[in-house]
Amino acid sequence: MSWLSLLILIPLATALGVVVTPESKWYARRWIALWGTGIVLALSFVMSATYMQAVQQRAGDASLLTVSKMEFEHAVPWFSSMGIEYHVGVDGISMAMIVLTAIIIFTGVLASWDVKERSREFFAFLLVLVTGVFGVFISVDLFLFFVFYEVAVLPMYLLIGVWGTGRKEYSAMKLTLMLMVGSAFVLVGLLALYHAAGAATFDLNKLAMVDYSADLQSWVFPCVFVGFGVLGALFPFHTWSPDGHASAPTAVSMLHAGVLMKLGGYGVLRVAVYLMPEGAKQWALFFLVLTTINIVYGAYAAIKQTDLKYFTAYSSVSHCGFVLFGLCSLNLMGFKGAVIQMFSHGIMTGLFFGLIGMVYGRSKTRDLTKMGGLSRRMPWLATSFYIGGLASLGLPGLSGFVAESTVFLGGFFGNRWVDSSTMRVCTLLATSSIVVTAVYVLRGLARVFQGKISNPQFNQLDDATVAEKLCTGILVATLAIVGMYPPVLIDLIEHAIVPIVNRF
Amino acid sequence: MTGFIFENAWLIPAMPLIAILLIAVLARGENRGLAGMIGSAAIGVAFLMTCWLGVSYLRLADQGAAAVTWSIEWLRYQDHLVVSLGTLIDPISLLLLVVVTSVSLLVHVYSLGYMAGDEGFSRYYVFLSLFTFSMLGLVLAPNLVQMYVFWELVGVSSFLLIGFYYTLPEAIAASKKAFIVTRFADLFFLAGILVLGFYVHQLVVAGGSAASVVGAATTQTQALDFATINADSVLLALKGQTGIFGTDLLTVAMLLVFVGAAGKSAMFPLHVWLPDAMAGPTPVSALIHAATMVVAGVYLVARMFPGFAASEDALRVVAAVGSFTCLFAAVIACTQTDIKRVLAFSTLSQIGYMMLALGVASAEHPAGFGASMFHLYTHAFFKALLFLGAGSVIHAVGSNEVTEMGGLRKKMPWTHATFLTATLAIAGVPPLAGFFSKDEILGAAWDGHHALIFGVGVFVASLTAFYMFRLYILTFLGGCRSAEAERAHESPPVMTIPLVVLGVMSLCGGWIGVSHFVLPGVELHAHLAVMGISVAAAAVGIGAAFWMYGGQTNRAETIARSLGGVYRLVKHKFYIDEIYLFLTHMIFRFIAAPAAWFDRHVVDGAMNLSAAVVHRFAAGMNVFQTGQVQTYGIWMINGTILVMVFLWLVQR
Amino acid sequence: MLHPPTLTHWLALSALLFSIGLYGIFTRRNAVGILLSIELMLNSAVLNLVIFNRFVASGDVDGQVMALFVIAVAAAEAVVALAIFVSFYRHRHTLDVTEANQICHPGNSTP
Amino acid sequence: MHDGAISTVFFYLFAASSIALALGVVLGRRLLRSAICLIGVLGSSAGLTLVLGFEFVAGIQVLVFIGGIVVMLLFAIMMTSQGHTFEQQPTLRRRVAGATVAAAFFTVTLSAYLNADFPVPTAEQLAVSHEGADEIGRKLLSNQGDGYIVPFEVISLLLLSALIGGIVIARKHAPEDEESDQDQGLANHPSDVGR
Repeated sequence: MSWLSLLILIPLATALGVVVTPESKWYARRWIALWGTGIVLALSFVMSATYMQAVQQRAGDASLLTVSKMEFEHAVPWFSSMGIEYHVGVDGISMAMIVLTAIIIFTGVLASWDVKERSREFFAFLLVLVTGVFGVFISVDLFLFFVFYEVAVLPMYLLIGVWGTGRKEYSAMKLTLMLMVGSAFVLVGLLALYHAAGAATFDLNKLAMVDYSADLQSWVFPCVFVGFGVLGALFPFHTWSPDGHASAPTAVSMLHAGVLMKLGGYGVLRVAVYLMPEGAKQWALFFLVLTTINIVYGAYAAIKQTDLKYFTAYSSVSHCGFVLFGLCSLNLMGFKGAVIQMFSHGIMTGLFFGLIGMVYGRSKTRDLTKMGGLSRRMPWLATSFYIGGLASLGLPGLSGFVAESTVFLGGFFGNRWVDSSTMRVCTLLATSSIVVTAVYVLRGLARVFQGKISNPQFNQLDDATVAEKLCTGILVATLAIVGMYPPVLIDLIEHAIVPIVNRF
Repeated sequence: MTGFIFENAWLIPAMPLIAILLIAVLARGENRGLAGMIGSAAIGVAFLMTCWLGVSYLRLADQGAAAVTWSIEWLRYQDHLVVSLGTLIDPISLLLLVVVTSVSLLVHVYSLGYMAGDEGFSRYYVFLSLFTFSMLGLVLAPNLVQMYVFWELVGVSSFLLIGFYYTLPEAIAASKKAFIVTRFADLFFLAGILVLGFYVHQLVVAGGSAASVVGAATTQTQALDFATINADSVLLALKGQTGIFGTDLLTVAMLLVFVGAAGKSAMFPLHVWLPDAMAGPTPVSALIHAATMVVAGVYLVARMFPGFAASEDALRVVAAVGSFTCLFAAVIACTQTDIKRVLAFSTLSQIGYMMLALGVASAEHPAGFGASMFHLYTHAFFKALLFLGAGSVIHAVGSNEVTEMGGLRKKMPWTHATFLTATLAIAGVPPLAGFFSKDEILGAAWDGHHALIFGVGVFVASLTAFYMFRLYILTFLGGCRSAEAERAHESPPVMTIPLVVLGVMSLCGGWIGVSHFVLPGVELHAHLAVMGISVAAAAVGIGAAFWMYGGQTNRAETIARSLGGVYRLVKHKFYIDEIYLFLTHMIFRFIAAPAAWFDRHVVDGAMNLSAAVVHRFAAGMNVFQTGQVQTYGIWMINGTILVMVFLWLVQR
Repeated sequence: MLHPPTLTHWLALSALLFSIGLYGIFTRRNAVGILLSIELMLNSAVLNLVIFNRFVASGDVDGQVMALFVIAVAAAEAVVALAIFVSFYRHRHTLDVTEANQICHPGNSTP
Repeated sequence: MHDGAISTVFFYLFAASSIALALGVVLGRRLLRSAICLIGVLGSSAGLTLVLGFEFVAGIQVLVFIGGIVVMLLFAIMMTSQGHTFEQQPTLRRRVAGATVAAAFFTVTLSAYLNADFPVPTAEQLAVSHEGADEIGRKLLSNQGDGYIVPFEVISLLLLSALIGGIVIARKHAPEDEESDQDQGLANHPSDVGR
């Protein structure tokens, strides 16, 4: 029994606990969910610390230069005839993602504190969803990885379709279908790799030992990249994201934009880039251009949005572009920046969607043109919103800057396989998005929080409750800690990135 | 450079940071009065420590020494690109430290009176402390990235303070404008960092292996440290590489950095945000938009001066932009009637002066460099004084328009006296502070044989004297032009004491040889001829002001009317705001709106189209789904039979 | 003279009965008619079992036991089918299976 | 009944009658008549079983199949037919398809039989007497390796659950509707209530 299995067992057990809570004690459910996710959060911190110790102990081990060393490994045969195992383990990248997920789900539960409608199913699905996400991050076996990936995608349909707002059925269907199509691409890629490696194992590190032919990589790489890219909001497959996020209930938006979209970047790094360096070299330019479009175009599209959630969703499209952009740089800083951006954007967008939910719960509107002057009534929420906004426009001292500057340097430094002037033009274009981001973030925030109170009803609104303060406080603190002292994150991920870079 | 205060120089910026935390914890609700005390006390401690640091530095045998006295690893990009947070102590950082802590202290104290009773009192002090922290961090930065980090942070604290009165539409608009315009400039700064980071990193890595370019490159050499970038060998190597548009790489990098500097220092054409920034509280304008933050651009250019000097083209651009802005802003200042706007344009003009001074310096004749720093230092005091004095007046009159003031000389004696001191100082009347620094700048231009720049400098000196005295006359002399002005009375001591302190500094600040401090060992000589010219220019300006506005005549209006269109053009600040507004609208209309439309209709449309195609196909397939179990049964049995027959055939 | 029936004769007879039942299943429109055809097929299955018991494993009784089970299952199936028909008829006033092609009939609130 | 000639005659007799009656079952358009035909088929089948020498099974066939199941089907027919016992003619396409399937099935099965290599019983094997009933009873209740006690119990459970299931399905749904249901009889369905 590995520690890691606890990460999927605890949410599952919590889901079970939520399900068996009698209807008369509905308020107990949120406490159960909070305790369960709180334990997971604590566990994730303990494991990160343990991981750091382990990394320091084996510093300088030359055999680990091109293979990701997993910690807390644990393998049990599953379908042994096909070489499929329940094989779990983590390296620094997945550790960072696990911490991110734990933070987001904990705060997500806090943000759903007042969900009363079918709260049994809501919390249960939420916890099942997060089980899938944890499962993806701890899987070493790619088949297991894929299974958990699907587990993570499916509850989303119900969560949006049932508890959502607006065109929820349409959005839920669109999101699920697009992600399913994406995962079909991924599956094709995985099976191709499995087959090429002799159809004996799905183990990531064993697959990594195989020398795939350039021809194979040249078609499998784009398959996997696009497949995961759909989840990572790769242009032009990002359109599920605005609709999906706009319709989803608060905690689901948080989890989805905060964590699930990161599965895309994570998958690209873990499967596409790690296993197929040759394919990456061939396709880097193409995807670099696509992600540049992502970044710039998402930012411009965000300017014109009037719905607060659409606004944030487009900003997510733009910011998730940085993740994929960094991955296309194919160098240490690019990868590092991408992983930091995954973490940073996860926290940031979790904060955004959490806050939007809280503001919407009070003002009953998400239309920017109908809001105004809310900071007088809700200073806490306004302050948190401003900090989130400043993080998203890359203000130093908050985590966004650490990520974006690393990605920019990575892009500018380029690599040997892509024409350097193209890389630089793309990088500068991507860099220019920080101005556009400033424009839309400041406009949006000014509309909502500054000026005179636009609607007399707003005079009755209250500031955040204790649960909401805790929720936003944790997220803001995380943004600030990573932003002010980046080594906490960089030390965690760097050792895991070096082997991937060394494969190039 | 050892000693407690050197190794713990980080304590200076840490003070305001501690103040922020204390204010956030202690000064809430009814206790918000505490915020001012905490903030002022913290910055007071920082000021004392700066004095200690300064005294320790002056005691050093090695004058002009520069050293990073403390640093911690902050952001590790990759080898040779590790960013540390540290404190770089050298003459210019020390000079800026003194300026920032002293002006900030005075503004903190002044605000105790000015902001008293405002409901956002503790918020105000949090922002102010945040600004001071960021500015101190910027000043002490030993590498480009730390510079950029705090550069952005001062930008955001400026944004927060401009938008302090968040219910006023013009304050909101001004704060956004300030942030976005400077952000736009910072983009170029960032690009400059990327360029320098890449190429210097290349040199450092090559130097580590072949010991060719960077002689002493070790594993500790970081590409983005100023020490590395400013090394002669690196600059030479950069100058040797070609950049874009037929220039060398060094020039490209330096120009990119300069755009960033120009944005923060509000050089033409990125100056548009500064006049609007006056929507913030007046002490903020004094601290941020006059004395400290806006000179950050000058400081950046000074920090990277070896690079600018090595690439002569970049320096020429600095000089050109500086002198143009200096002239341009002075002209506009002559026509404005909002007291803070006049001061804002005067700030623009004076910063242009500093840039101009940097532009005329060179590696061989660094006099302009010293003069620029000198002017930065004196300007900080008299401009802060002017703003605080203006604040005092606005506080009393309740309006920004000089047309509603007048005759305040008797009613506000302390304010009047200190304001007059500052006006004389900025006009360059000996022996006040402005005279010495301005004279050094003109002297440097003269020595460098930059005749045109010298001419512009003299003309602007005259214009400065003119518009400042115009302002002074309209505000303090003559009769009261409004009821509020009649009722005006002197501000409380907590506001006038800082004015007096600053007045003393404006009076005596020029007697300190800042240039010698900044450029030890460089021989600087005074030019009597230049001094004469500058004093004459000031006298002409003052005379003109009294001639036009002194009596009860309306000569000013007559002249304005006779100038007609030209006057209107200047009065409307050459319509540059309108041009920007137009461009912004164009971007919104022709990029943002089409992008949003494209996304909704083309990209999403394509997705919906593919869904519709599948749906159509499914509807076609639906014909087979009759819902009749019998039909299914027929197909099933038929299929089974066919499979059996097939298997049978295969087996045979 | 009639040829004495061999195993093949017997099996052909049962297969023919089964095929006739199959035809009935596909062509009857009344649900009870379909049930009749199913009984026919079950009957042919019973026959098959006893035939094999007789001709292939004549020492054992397993074929007969199976035949008994089939009969029991047929009885159970008839009971349930009958109940469904009654219920269906009560809702729709017909037993025509071509009408029964939707799970949720419009205008029929789900109980 | 092992006498060769007699059993041959009976075989052909029962075979002919069962085929003819089976055709009657599927082709007749009157349900009641079909049901009567089915009784005939089942009876013939019982006869055939008797020809094979399995008296016990034959008896059960008559008792359960004819006496139980078909009678129940007759009830069903009575309960659901409101005079128009004529069933509509299936479409030609359906008939052709059904006939094709049936014919194909028959062909495939028969060819499989013809190609199969069944062990041909020897004369003395065929002559083994089958004192069926007691042997069957022992086998059904034996828990030895070749016993059928478990399936036997399962079948009994199945019958019980079919019984209960039948009651549940056929009973009227909402308990509070019972009174009005009784008034309107079978022709009532829940949405009618309260009109």
